[in-house]
Amino acid sequence: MNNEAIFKFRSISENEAFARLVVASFITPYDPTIGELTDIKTVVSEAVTNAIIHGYDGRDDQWVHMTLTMQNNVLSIEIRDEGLGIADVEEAMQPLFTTKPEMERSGMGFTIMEHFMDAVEVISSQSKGTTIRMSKHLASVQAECH
Amino acid sequence: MNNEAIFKFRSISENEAFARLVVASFITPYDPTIGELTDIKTVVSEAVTNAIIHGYDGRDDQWVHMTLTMQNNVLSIEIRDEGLGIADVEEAMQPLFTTKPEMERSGMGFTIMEHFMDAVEVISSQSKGTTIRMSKHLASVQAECH
Amino acid sequence: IGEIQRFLRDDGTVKVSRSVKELAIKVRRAKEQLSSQYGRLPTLTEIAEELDVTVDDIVLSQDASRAPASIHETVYE
Ligand SMILES: Nc1ncnc2c1ncn2[C@@H]1O[C@H](COP(=O)(O)OP(=O)(O)O)[C@@H](O)[C@H]1O
Ligand SMILES: Nc1ncnc2c1ncn2[C@@H]1O[C@H](COP(=O)(O)OP(=O)(O)O)[C@@H](O)[C@H]1O
Ligand SMILES: [Mg+2]
Ligand SMILES: [Mg+2]
Repeated sequence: MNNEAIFKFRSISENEAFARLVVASFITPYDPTIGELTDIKTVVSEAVTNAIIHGYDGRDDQWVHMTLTMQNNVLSIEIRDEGLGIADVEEAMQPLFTTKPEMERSGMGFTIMEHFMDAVEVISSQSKGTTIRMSKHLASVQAECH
Repeated sequence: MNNEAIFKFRSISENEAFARLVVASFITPYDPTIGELTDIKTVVSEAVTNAIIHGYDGRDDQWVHMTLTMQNNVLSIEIRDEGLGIADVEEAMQPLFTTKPEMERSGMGFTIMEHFMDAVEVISSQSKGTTIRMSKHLASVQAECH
Repeated sequence: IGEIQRFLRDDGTVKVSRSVKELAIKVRRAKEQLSSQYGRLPTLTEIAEELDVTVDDIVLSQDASRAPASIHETVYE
């Protein structure tokens, strides 16, 4: 069973939990393992948090966009903001790099995404915003679907 | 805390469960009772099922649109399809009225929506599609938010 | 990161469907118990606290089985 869902929601911090639960709801019918589910929820939290606190710098009246697709057991997640953008993507993706050390950010968001997903692509342009595209083959998901 | 989320998903029958979970996820931060949650999920199931089986007559490559807003403890849900539309809305909303008796439809979808929600509005035009707007005051939701 | 993943994953190879079913049973019991205790239906948070699981888990567990019977119950009760 292939599927596709496209969303936008307000850039309030509560929507980190909302987005996480939406993704869990999207993949639950494919019956992943708890480990896969936890990994994916973690990754979505990181990307949505980044959009809200870095992209929109805490402005809570903006839109965060999310696209979910499932095709042949490959889950793709795109999370996009129309915020500040990233000056140097390569630098931003380094482990421990953060521009908000005062907020006790760990600088590990991108590292976690790269570790938990099969592929991560970051497209960003300053003052236009940032798009994160990630995908993962769900190994535990049966080819035959319910 | 006010919030807003807009989305669309494919008209496959599995997305009835997905839509139900998305709405549950949306209202979870407001800490509803289990009873409120069940009522709202039921209503969303009915409206999404209608969009898929009546609006799109089972075509699974179309979009079902859903808009959720929470404003001053009032949850509003809009579910829209761009399908066949309803010839006579008043008649369609009568208890037990169904155009698909052969599918063991109960004809109670609209009746359930009207029973569980404070307000239900149906806008439909033939071959253009159907929009259902519903709202409900969540009594258990605190004015002060978490 | 491997550490983080192992920490987060604890019991990670169990299928979601199984854990959801198990939790659904506990939720039903907690719901009954808290309802009689409070004289009203408990909220999601109250159930999550009682069972020491996240609200996310409760939400997902409530959807494990689609039960048309319950629609009937709620409408006609
Ligand atoms: N959506 C975004 N918009 C703007 N900047 C971002 C975005 N996502 C990440 N960044 C930048 O990349 C840095 C590293 O991100 P991350 O690895 O998640 O660490 P952290 O969020 O802890 O700072 C951030 O500090 C920020 O400067
Ligand atoms: N989204 C829709 N598009 C077209 N027709 C619809 C839609 N929703 C409802 N209807 C019509 O209204 C009737 C009554 O709907 P409902 O009360 O849910 O009963 P049931 O779905 O069991 O037939 C349906 O049989 C159908 O003819
Ligand atoms: Mg981060
Ligand atoms: Mg119906």
